[in-house]
Amino acid sequence: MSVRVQTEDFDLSAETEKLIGGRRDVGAIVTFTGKVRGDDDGREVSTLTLEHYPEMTEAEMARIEQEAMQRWPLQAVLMLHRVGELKAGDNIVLVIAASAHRQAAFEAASFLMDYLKTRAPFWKKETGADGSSTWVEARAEDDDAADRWR
Amino acid sequence: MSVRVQTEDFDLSAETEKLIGGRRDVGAIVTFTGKVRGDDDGREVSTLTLEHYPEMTEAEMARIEQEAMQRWPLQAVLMLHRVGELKAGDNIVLVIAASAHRQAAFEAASFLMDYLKTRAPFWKKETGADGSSTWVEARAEDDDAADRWR
Amino acid sequence: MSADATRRVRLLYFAWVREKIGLATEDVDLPPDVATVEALVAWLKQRGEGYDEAFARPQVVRAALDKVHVKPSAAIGAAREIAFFPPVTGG
Amino acid sequence: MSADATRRVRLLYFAWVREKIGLATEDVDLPPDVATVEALVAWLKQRGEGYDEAFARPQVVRAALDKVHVKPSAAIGAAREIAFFPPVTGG
Repeated sequence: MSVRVQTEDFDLSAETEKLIGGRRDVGAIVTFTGKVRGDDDGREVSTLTLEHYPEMTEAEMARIEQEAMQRWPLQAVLMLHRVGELKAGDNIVLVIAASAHRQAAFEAASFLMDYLKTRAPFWKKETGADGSSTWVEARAEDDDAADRWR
Repeated sequence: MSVRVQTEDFDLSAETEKLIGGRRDVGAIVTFTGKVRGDDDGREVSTLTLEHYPEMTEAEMARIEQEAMQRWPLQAVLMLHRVGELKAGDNIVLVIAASAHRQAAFEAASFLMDYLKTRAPFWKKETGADGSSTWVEARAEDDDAADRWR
Repeated sequence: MSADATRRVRLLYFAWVREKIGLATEDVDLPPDVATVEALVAWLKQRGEGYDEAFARPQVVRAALDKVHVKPSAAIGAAREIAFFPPVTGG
Repeated sequence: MSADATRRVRLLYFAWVREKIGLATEDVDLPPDVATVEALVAWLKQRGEGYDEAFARPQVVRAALDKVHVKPSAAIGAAREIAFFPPVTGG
């Protein structure tokens, strides 16, 4: 299992290969990539700034991974989150879950994202095309999604 | 939307980029990669041969994609299946679902795999380390998984 | 075409159905009384040992008419291509 | 350390909590009667307008003690680092 916070972009194939390349016991790999949308419910977004709480982010992501490893028979897990200034179309987050069978991989990846969205200390600030900035508000449906796993 | 049957391997990043590169309206991309495991419930697998029903596979995969597009707000979908002779660790299948939000992408990718597994006319033959061959049997749990979506 | 004329159709076999029958494809003249997929299976079973073995558990073998999944009770109708195969195992 | 001694802790603020307070981090001497996270919030609110604004809806602001999420009622105990931030919005 592995967690990372970085400013640089990531490559889906390279990260997957690094995580499970050469293994013969992995039958199913689910990846989730989150990207900056150019339009957030009608508001045009030119940049998105990701702030985080260094050390706590890694600690919290490690706790989330640990919980997933206890719930599902996973062979490998990666959570990678970018910080800093991003623009529309850029990658924000990558989650990879690998298992022998597909259901565990799908459920674990979905769980990891739900928990990441509600527990890992990241905050998004949107800057619109007009230059004005606003902090993205947490969504109740993200809490509901995380509550599914209790 | 896009379906493909091919003997060649595929690259996760290249396929994702080809499908949604440059788009600013995609917020969530879920990929599923299925791989040949070296061990199928205790039996060592040296090669896996994938047979299919040409034309029907593409037609059925297109119908499955169409159904997913009707059920979820998807911006792009890819289903790619390899045929021919594969070995342990090789890629078999790739599904990509892209949406504005993550839940649609997760559900659609999971649905696409469940339907692919029970409806697309592919058959697997395993050749063991001892040279003996056996057709893989369909699993009741795959039918159950597909039935979830009815 | 009169009601009791035979009609030529193409049959396709896949995976172990193909192996047991020993053919991947063949063209046959359908007798006029073979109107459904299950009637075709019964007719094929009498054509030889390989067919009989392939359809030993007819409920296990799946069928498609012109590349669309159908149930055993489906009418063959005007289909030109009829395929028989085991439950699929791709993905 | 006697029961009524002050104790130095580091406070961290993130996102709009940081912007309203105008500081990312500060070291403060915790009065002995400030034993819980919510007591600390009440104490901070009296330190100035920025703090008062940041904690205007105290139930919205989240807290962590030594990098672990806690509820407002949590005892500060021996924590060295106390962070306040809005609900998280990563992913």
